[in-house]
Amino acid sequence: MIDVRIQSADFDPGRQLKRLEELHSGAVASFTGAVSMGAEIEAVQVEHYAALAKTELARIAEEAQERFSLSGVILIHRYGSFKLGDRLLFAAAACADAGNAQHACSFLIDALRARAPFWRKDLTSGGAARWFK
Amino acid sequence: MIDVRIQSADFDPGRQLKRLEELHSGAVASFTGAVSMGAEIEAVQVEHYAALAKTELARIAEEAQERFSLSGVILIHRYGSFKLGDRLLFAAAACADAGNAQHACSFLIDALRARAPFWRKDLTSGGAARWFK
Amino acid sequence: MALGFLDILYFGSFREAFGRDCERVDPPSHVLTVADLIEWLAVQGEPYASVFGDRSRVRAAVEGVSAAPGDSVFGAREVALFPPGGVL
Amino acid sequence: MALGFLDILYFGSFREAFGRDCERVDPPSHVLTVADLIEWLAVQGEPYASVFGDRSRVRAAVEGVSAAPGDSVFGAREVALFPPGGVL
Repeated sequence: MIDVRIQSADFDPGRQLKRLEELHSGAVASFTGAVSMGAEIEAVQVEHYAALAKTELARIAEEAQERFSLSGVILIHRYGSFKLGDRLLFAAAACADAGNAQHACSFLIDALRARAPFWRKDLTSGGAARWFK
Repeated sequence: MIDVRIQSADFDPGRQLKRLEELHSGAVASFTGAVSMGAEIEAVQVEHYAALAKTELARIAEEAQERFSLSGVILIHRYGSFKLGDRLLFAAAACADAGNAQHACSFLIDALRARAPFWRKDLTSGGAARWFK
Repeated sequence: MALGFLDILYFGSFREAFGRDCERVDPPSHVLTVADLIEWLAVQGEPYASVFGDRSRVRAAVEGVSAAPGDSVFGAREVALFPPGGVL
Repeated sequence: MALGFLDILYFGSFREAFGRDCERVDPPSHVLTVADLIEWLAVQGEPYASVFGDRSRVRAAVEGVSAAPGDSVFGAREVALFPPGGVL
């Protein structure tokens, strides 16, 4: 099972975990990334390249599934406007092997960071805007 | 925040994730281990050494928090009787750094496997019983 | 042989630097790869020179598929150029 | 000097092999460490010899705290002996 979603709407990590648990593979590893405190960030804007995001995230999920023998992969990446605490992305993997589930989850996050065509702009409380990283 | 629980009751991974998300650290990594399909397992029994489990799991959580600068750690380990799909354990970490959250989660699982005083006995559909590993 | 018109899409800080999200260009016939295209754009004055000055900070996609510097743009109708992304 | 009575707790396959979850023993005075205790038990016939035959498969805790082979059992009232655990 592979499910890749690119959306502005929020999602429920618990519900996504449940979908993977229902595969009865044994191990489910997940990662949720959100807008964190600190650095005086008031708001975050994320733009994306929709056509490329779709193909690239699907590729990343397929690579992970093959490489780590996963029974399930879920990737969710949001775009739009965010504030403190808002979820930005979610990656999760189900596998018979506990180590593989975790390695897959790390692979998914590393791949998203390196290849996902999403650009984040932070708006500080001082009114300044700066591109992330 | 450190929360370590040793219980026979089930738990809700989504609810636990939410508790860590509310720390607004940015990254939350989790792992859920359950009784998986295959190997003709009909039921699983897990016994534990309560006094040692309490001290050892608390130590593991503290080590992870210190080593990976975590803002939150949750460890839940169940004992008792289980069937296919039942959750056995849960580990999750919240951190400002995405990589650290994931490394902490792997550390927690590796440490549980090496040090948690829980013993699992598998009862096969053929009526045989065997100690796990 | 000319490539003909090519739409270039910009994202992230590139979009901001150019003040637009796309432009139609007509590159000369020696522009055959992603690297050639960037090379050619970089000599079109500012803000091109600044934006494309550090080639290691330029990513590309051809017809919506991720592309390396050596990949062909010959016959392509749409090439996207953008900085490295990531929200974490 | 004798240690006096010592309660030994067994878990997992050890409990099953011994058919009980604890026993009270009175080890000789030369038993000062976890390793000494296992050594002494291993020569008490079967099933001790079999259960403790492979020392690398024996873990211990003294008074509810994880203990290494060299750790003292002197004065302890309770020592647990068990195989490696783990449910995954």
